[in-house]
Amino acid sequence: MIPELRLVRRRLSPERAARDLGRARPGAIVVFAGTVRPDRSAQGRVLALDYEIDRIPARTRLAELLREAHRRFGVDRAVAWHRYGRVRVGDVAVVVGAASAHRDPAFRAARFLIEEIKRTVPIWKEVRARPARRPRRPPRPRAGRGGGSRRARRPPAARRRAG
Amino acid sequence: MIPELRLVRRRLSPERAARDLGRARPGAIVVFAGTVRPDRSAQGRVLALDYEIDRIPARTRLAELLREAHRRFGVDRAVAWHRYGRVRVGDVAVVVGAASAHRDPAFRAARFLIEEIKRTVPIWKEVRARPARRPRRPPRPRAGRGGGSRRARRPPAARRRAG
Amino acid sequence: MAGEVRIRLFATARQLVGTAVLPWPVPSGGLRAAEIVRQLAAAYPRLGPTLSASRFLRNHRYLADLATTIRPGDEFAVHPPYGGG
Amino acid sequence: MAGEVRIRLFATARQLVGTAVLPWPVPSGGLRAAEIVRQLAAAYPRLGPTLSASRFLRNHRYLADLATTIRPGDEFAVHPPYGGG
Repeated sequence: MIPELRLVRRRLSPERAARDLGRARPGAIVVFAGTVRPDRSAQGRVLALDYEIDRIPARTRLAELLREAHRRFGVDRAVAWHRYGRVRVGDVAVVVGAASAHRDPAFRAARFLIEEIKRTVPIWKEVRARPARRPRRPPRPRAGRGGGSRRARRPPAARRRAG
Repeated sequence: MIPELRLVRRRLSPERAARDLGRARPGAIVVFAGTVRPDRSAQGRVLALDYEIDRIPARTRLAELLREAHRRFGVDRAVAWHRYGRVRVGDVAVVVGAASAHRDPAFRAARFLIEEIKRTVPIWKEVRARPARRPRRPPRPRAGRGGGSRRARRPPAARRRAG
Repeated sequence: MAGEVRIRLFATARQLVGTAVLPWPVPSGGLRAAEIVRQLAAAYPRLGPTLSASRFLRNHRYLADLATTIRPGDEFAVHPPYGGG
Repeated sequence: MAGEVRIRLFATARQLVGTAVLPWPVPSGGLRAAEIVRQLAAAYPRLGPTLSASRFLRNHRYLADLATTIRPGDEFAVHPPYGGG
């Protein structure tokens, strides 16, 4: 059994949450994982997000949310885990989940936890991006290569800006 | 990558679904698992559920639901897995899940899939239970043993009925 | 030339009849689904309520109504209300 | 005797000021939170909009309003709108 509440630098595993929530033979398990998307941002292609937390009130608030999930939805078990520090594209930043005899409370508790974490827990993210590329010379089309040439056709990086 | 649609006798792993849905770097992953609860039924304590399916229309309908989940919620990936045959208490009978750029479509698609599976896919369950026990002699209280004696205090099994 | 329809029974329907597959004689031109259901209910009176709540399939496809003709060699499935998950 | 409050700045507040911790002189009797926020906005004019949208904490507890007195040795945290998940 791992803690319901985690604020950690290391990797989070939604698989682990699913396994752990299943231990109580609950009937219904819902797990949500939020991962860092390979988006484009104003600063360029997102490589990672740096998560900052105010640790003491963040823990206090997460504990309140877990108690509230138990109280309001009557779930048997709930988890709320969030990483801080650098989280790279594709990696899991947040995991919430709930286990209950029936599916409706489990779905609702999981949804409640993620919405309230975003809204009320002192966690912030800052984008780490690779600056958008600018052309040094006009792009040279390559014959006979479709999708694969998309990256090649993109203008080369403005490396000076990237520092 | 494992198939979106599975109707199988063997064990299902919500962990595996979570890992698999995460491969596409989606942003949001929701996994639901339904397990067999250790309930009491009219026939006694539930030991297992025997799931019966009508395989061809079940596959057809599940495939329709997956297409519908993609179409309606715009998710990147969805899974709908169900076991058939005997599924023992504590084991997972059904797993659904969805991966999407944002959390709302993933939650809604997962919820849609499990509701529609229950309502529209030709799967039935039959309870396998241990008949309720009847006393042969009055229970003998044991001094000084709390929680641990709960099983011992239960009346002995009606073994003739259980076969 | 007369023939047989293969009736497949599931869940409570299977339990009440005592078998999962029931060969059912039909004339060479077949029978409407409604008539097969009527004959089934007559042969197995306890099956009535289950049949009223069931969906029916011909060769693995749901029937929109019971006017469809079921012909010799066809499979006719009786689906009581579902209970997966 | 005068003293210092430890102002902790997060996210955009930290970025705009350029540091996560800012020692802030206060009189021995302390200052109301509203006054500290006013002084901060005066010292860092670009911080104004962020301060307007922020929540404030004294010793890790949210302030219901800005009438609370912040005393020497206290920690005063500035929380811009959250963005976890």
